[in-house]
Amino acid sequence: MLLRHTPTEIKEREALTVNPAKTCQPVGAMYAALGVHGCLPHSHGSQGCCSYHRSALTRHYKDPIMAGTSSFTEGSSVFGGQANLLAALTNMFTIYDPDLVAVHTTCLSETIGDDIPQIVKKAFDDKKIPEGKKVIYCNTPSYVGSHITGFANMCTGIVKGLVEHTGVAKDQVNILPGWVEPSDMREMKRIAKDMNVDICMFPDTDGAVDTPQLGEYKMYPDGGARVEDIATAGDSIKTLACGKWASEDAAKLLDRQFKVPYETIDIPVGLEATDRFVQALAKAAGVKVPDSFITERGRLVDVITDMSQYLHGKKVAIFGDPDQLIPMVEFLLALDMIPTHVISGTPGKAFTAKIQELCAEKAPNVNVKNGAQADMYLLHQWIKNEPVDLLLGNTYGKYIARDEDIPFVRYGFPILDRVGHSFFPTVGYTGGMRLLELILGALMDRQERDAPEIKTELVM
Amino acid sequence: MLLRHTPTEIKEREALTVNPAKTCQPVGAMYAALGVHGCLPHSHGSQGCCSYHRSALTRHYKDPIMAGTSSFTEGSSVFGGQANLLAALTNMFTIYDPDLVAVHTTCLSETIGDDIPQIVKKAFDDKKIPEGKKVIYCNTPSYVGSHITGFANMCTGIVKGLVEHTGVAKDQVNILPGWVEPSDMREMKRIAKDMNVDICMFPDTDGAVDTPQLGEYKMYPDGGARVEDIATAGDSIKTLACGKWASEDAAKLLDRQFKVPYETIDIPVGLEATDRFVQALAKAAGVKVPDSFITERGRLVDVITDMSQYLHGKKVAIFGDPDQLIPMVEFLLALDMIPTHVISGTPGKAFTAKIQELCAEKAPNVNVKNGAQADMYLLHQWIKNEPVDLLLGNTYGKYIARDEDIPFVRYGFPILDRVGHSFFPTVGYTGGMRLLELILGALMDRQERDAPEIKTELVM
Amino acid sequence: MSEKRKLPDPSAIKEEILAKYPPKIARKRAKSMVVVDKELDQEVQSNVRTIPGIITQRGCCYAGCKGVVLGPTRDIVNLVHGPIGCSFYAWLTRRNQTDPGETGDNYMNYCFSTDMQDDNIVFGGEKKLKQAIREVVENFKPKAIGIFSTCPVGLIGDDVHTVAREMKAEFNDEINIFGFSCEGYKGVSQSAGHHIANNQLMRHVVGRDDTPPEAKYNVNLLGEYNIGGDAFEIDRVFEMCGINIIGTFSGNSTMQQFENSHMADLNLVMCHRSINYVAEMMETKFGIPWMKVNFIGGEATAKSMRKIAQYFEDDALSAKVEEVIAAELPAVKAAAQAVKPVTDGKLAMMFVGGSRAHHYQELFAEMGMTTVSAGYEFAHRDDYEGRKVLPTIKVDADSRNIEELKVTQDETRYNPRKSEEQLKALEEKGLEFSEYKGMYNEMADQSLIVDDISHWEADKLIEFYKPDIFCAGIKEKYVVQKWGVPLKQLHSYDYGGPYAGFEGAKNFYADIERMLDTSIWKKIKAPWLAKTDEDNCICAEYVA
Amino acid sequence: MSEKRKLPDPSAIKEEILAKYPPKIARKRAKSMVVVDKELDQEVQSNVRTIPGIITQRGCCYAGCKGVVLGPTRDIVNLVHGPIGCSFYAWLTRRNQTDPGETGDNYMNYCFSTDMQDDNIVFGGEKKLKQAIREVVENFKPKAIGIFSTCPVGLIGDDVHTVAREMKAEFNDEINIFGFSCEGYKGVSQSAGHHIANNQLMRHVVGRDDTPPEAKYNVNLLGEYNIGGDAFEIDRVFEMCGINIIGTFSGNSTMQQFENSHMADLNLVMCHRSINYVAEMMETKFGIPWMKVNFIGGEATAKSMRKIAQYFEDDALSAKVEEVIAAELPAVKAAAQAVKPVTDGKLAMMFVGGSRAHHYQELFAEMGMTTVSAGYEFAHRDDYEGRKVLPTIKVDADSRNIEELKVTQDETRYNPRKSEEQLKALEEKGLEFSEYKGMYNEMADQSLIVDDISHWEADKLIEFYKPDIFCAGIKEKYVVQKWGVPLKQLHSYDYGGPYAGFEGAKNFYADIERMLDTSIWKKIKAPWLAKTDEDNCICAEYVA
Repeated sequence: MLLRHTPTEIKEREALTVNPAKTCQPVGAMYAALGVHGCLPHSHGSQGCCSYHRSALTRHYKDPIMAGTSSFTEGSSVFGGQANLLAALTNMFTIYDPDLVAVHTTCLSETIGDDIPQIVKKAFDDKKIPEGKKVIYCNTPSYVGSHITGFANMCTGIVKGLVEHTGVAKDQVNILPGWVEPSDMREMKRIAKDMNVDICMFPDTDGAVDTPQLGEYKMYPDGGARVEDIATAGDSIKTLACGKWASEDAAKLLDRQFKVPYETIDIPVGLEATDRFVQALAKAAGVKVPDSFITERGRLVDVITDMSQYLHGKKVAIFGDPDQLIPMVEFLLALDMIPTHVISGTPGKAFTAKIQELCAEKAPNVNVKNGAQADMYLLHQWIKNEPVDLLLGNTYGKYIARDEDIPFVRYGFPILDRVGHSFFPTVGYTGGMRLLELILGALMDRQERDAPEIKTELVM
Repeated sequence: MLLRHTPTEIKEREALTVNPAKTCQPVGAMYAALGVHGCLPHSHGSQGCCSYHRSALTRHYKDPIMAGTSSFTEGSSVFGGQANLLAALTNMFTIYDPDLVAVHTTCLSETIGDDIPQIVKKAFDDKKIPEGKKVIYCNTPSYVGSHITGFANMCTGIVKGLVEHTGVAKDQVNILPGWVEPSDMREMKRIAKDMNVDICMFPDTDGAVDTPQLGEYKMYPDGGARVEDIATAGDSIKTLACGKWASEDAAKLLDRQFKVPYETIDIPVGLEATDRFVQALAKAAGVKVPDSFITERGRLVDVITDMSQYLHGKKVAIFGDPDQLIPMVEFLLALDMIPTHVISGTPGKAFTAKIQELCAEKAPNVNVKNGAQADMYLLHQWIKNEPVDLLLGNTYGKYIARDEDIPFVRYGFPILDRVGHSFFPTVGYTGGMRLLELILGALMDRQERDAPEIKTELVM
Repeated sequence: MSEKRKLPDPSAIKEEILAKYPPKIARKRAKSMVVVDKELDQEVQSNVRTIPGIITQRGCCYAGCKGVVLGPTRDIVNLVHGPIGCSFYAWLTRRNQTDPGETGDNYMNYCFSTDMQDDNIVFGGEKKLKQAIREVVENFKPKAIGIFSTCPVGLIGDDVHTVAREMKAEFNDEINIFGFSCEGYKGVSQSAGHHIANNQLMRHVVGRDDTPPEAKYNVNLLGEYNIGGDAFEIDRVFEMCGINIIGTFSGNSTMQQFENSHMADLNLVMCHRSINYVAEMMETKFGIPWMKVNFIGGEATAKSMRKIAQYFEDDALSAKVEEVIAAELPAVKAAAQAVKPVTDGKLAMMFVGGSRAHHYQELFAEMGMTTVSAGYEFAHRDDYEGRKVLPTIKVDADSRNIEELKVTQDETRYNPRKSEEQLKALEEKGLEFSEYKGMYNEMADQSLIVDDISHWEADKLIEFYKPDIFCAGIKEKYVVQKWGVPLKQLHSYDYGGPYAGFEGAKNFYADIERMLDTSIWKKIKAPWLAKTDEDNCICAEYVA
Repeated sequence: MSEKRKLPDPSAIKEEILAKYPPKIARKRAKSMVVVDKELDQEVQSNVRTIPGIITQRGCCYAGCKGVVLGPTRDIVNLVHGPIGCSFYAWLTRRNQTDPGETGDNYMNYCFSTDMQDDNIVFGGEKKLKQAIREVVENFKPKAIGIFSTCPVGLIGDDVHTVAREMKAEFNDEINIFGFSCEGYKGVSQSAGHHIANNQLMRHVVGRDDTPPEAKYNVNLLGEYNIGGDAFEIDRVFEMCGINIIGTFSGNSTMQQFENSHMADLNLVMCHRSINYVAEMMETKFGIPWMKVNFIGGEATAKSMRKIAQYFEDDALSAKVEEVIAAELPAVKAAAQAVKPVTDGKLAMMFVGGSRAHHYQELFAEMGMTTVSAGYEFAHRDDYEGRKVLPTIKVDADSRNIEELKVTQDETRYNPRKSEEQLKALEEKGLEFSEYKGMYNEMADQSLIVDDISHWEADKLIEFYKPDIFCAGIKEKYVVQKWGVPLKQLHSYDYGGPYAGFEGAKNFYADIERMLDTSIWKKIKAPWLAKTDEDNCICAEYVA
């Protein structure tokens, strides 16, 4: 066994986390910053943080992930990181010539108490920032929340730093996509386009972390939300914030600061969340949903009606991030699958309540936990106590899947051992079909693997 | 073993076919006819043919497949099927009200020698065909060629029956997509659209055999090439015939009859075939290839560069239809995989020559055979003699895959035990990424299955 | 909703359906669509030609012949003489399960064909057929080879029987080689093929092995095809009761079982349509009585087992059977009760095959479901009205040329298992021999029987009945489901099963409950279109 | 192309690179970029701070400490005291393979953390750390627990060493619990962490078990991390030669091996940078001499094995070693020859770690490839220039506060394995003790050494050299490949390996040949853009 020390018996823990179902804030801030065109993320802390976050994102996307670091030494941690950040800003603009730098903090600079706004102001005052270049920032203390919190904080940082108030209303809808794949953001834009709705989407990592192989490296890829577009977000009709955890804060700020009303909706994963997304977008923009969406939707429904027998009643264990898990659990229920164990390391009371509400009718006994000690060690123990037919989660899930011999579908962050997630969306009706294909593939492969020769079926 | 009577030793056969890698003509004619909007295919022969073809297509698409039959009795086979066909036409137009009926023959009516043009003419003369309705037809003797031949013949039948010569040149390119999935036809249309090229594509089963679930059955779905559009094919600039086997005949007829020049190209499966498709389309329409295609292509190339280590040198056995196999083999070679055994039941000398030419440099020892006795029994024996790392083919391949424990990717017709093929294209650059995801998934799942715990990798 | 819905009168919809047809066709179809009124003891027109152009469920003679007895038999090579398609489409597409063990012969996963080409059509295919048979022997050395004729074979005059004889001789009678003249155009449906297959079975197989069985009670099971493992479950029940099944025609079957089957003392007929001939012929030739049985449904299974015990007139056996029923039936009834909250009062329609459309009504009834309309795909009048009508059935042109094999008492081996008196005595005790009462008599008044239903008719009836579930085959499945009505395939069981016997009944209950209780049916309509819950999907009101 | 290309003079490109920098930085970086001219016996500035904002390969002190000796040791629970990320990112991301057998302890697939929250930062985290340790014991009962400090720990004043002592006492000294003050900000790279780890290893582990080894020849392997199974292959070679490895620091390692490692008679150092301290301290404390070895490359492996045999001064052993080499080396050389048609004359660049950038040059040379430019990520001057410069290295502020553990002769257990005279004699025979000559001396003149290379520098050098292959880590991989230049990861081996020893060399040849021979590199440019073959991709001319 790979996880041979995981016992069936569950002991209460209050201090120890084993095999976390989350990581810390800065990587989220870095990912969000990569969703702005011409932006160089910067990690204000020790070198290790930046190296770790770049490595994690690089392995997940198999694509270049660039970022600077303040390279703290013991000295800086004693005297403060101002000198490092000032030097870093100068050097980055001189050597790497980004349009803007997006600074996020780390547990180190947070513990020291570096005042980023003041330091950045000084950098401008001291003319260390070239004409027309920008610096945005956010605080991402690693000891608060999770990687999702960091993403949310950088979204807020983007609003703070880039959105302007022109007063001229713009007939467009802001979409904060939440922490989703570039493929998902591309699909959301496709949906808006097919609905003839002008949108302002940020962050947008489409074309930023899934760049083409052209024989030539571009440090600032063609993708990413344009600074000038983001600037207009204050003039939009409305903001759709996809995912309470990742997007709501930025939406609230747009509301407070620029009077752009917002609606928090689920990331459009699965049938019903996509229905709500499409309708919310139509409502916000005052358009009718085009008939082509009835067809798209109908195709997804058709696959479900056709294949329901392979899904119905199957028990599922799933772990990941709240904004993904909520619509995914809703989708599983629409497939008559049974969410059995649900884990997220990301804190937030609303989560368990929401999952329980969704499962109340069809899976009242669902095990759900998030936040402190809601880790994959507990998930594994739950599975040992109540086995499941399918495991959904990031690459780390494969250790459990192998030990317990459970069909496994990779979903979430990070996916370190397969390709596809950055190219094919899991959002929208089409994304729902992809999820179905993956889930059905896993379950049907298993049925065939376990079938005795007598029961081998040609047609399924 | 499921195929326990298949010996390693290969004995020459000249009369016996075991586990065919083809079926007979009519099903192809039926599939092609379904690619015309408002068309009801009709099988002129015994009931069984129609029932079998409808069942096969239904299982492959998990969607309604409608067609009529002349329901031959012994009497009709003695006295000829004219009465049956006349009655059938009357009844179909009366009861099912199609815009047109597409008649294809069977070995029975062919052996009898029923003269379809004459019978159809009589039907019109006798006013059995309602005003404005059409009847098209083709001969599809089951004892000639294969299901692909039948598809090709109905394509020709469509040209014969529906294309008109208006003399008014039309700034459009005909695309004969060949026997591909509705998803593939949809993708080809998407490509043309993004290239700003007007096309006339037929047959087009997009929206015809992958219909949405709307709670209401439409006997004639929204999809399919429109009769009035097909009519204009004679006015087009050029015809791109995808697949020598499936599309060239119809293209030649368009040339002969309407002076529309044609170019026969491969179905755009994989990198290079898609390059040629895109360029041919651009050339035909006199447009530049938009930059977005450089990005699309670059994404595919990027996945290949990233994942090449899992593909390089892997031996592949593949069976199916010539038009698919040729570009697929070329794609496998571009991935540095080694086509090792290639089988198609469809005859045609050009095939083996083409495969050998493609493999000359990188896989000179490729086993390739098509036509008589080129069946899955031989393929299986070849595999027993020279094992492979991957098997690509239709659902019947899973019996070999299980017996020989070979990773298996479903590709071709029919796929009776999985979904996805009708929703996600395998053509174009995006289709190439899907193929890669499927192939990599199969190979990497196997690596993980076979890896001892010590060699289990988190990152791949 | 526990009380049954009163059946609506379908007369009006019947008229509406017929109105669409040309008059001649309307008149013909009217005779095949019967609004049941048992007072009238109605006739159900069946086994007549399908009208050209009508979209039918039916297949051909070849399909029936290949499918019925030898297709599901694992140790014979079934070589199809014809173009490739006929063999290709019959390749693993019926779910006859078989258990050859680790080493037993099993050709059922293979597809054999002469793949006729145009020159064979022009110059004849016998030479190629012979060579193909030689190659079969060279590659596989099977015990037996069956040759199936497809449409062109008869027309070009290939004589498969002569070829079979010659090849049998060429291999010194060591391989049992015989042919079937089952060209697709023969008869009006698969049924003709069943008949042809059964004739050849009697001619070439049954009776070749006189080895006396060791068991005390020996029977054959006729017309059971082991779809989804039905026969395995039935075997389980028989074994528990201590009754030996020599041969199952045809499921999990071998040539040897057939060759020895005439040593049984009783023939049990499941699918009357496809195989009653064999029962008849075995009685005439060997003196084996036959009874109709039904293992679809818990009660039905119990009833059938009791009848069998009764036949053998052995209290110990009857006691054993009661013991088994007592052990098995309660769980089945409990299972039926368990699904009723979902199934009770729901409506079913079924149009399939030659017996399932009848048998499964009982299974649905056990769940509290009502069959509002049903019909066979390839049955004859006796399957609807009962064998009593056999004498009155007029043989039309299409049936006339299907050989009626005349068998006579076997000089040496004829041995009536029961004397006339014994049989009469048993009949007085309620047993029925050589009898089948048909579907009609078990259908509720005002229910609608439709033989050889067409797409147009099915469509209209769905609109009219708004059934909760529709049973048919693969060609109908997605059409019906597009209406938002779940379709249960009764040929393939949708790749589930077994549904026979005690375990099977429980499986069926569970599958039907699952289908009726599937959430997606309520989510079909896009919410921005949905006005009221009620029109979310046309079936919503029933699946709620 | 069999003759080597003459190395181009990189002086101009060096200037061009520096020109982009602000003057102060240019001056500093200039000292770390050395155009090799061995006549001058140049100094390579290294182990100095990375300039803030420069995009570096380097990680932090914690990464070095966790990664180097205890991370790859399977039977200790490595508990990270800090926010979740530090532990999460170090979870299974280094490919240290380990073989615990069916039942042995193995915590390497687990990730343990105190997941510090803001209140721990405000009020201190010692209480939570203690509780976490209790929960580790309650859940896992490990032999040992290591506590790793992350950035905030030092700042808020949590004393992990005191906590370790107290908890060790709480569990009656039955569990070896100790801590590491390896906060991320310490030092200038992972190197500081290695040093801290090594100190604690000497303090808390080495020497706890005096069990005398049973084997005749006992050594330790230092600085071998069993990436991709390297250590397994080395073990194979040692076993064949009859030499026993007591402890490998650290690959496939256990606490028990370390505790007993002071009983070895010779220490072999693979990665000089990460672990030479341990070799030094073990010599001082226990009298064990150490030699630098290299198992990367067939010849290198043979050479190292010979040196070891020589050290033990036993002809039988030397004979055995020669026998093994004779059995293994020819196949390696044949493999090298086999790939030369593809590899010969090709150019390589490598920037990685603290020893691989040196060792792998030899492996490439065996394939006829030239290393035009190389550098370390976290090395010190002695790794470039050789230990002879140790006395002259000025300790700067960043290194000064990394503890220099002073060890002295162990009263009871100090025992010089060789007398001064013996060592001198062996040195005369060509052995070198406590010596490492560094990378510099093996690089060709006019090749370019770059320490702590930055993204900007790498980019420009690729443009200049157009290398056929580039070796670095995951952060560089896809950047370099976007240039059409294949990148070989020398940290993770791209999930391949082993590359050490005889088998490893063959694997490496094959992998490099595969990478250089991959077709896709020639198909990068869209054909409608491609003008000439030559610009199909910038590397085409070399991979042809």
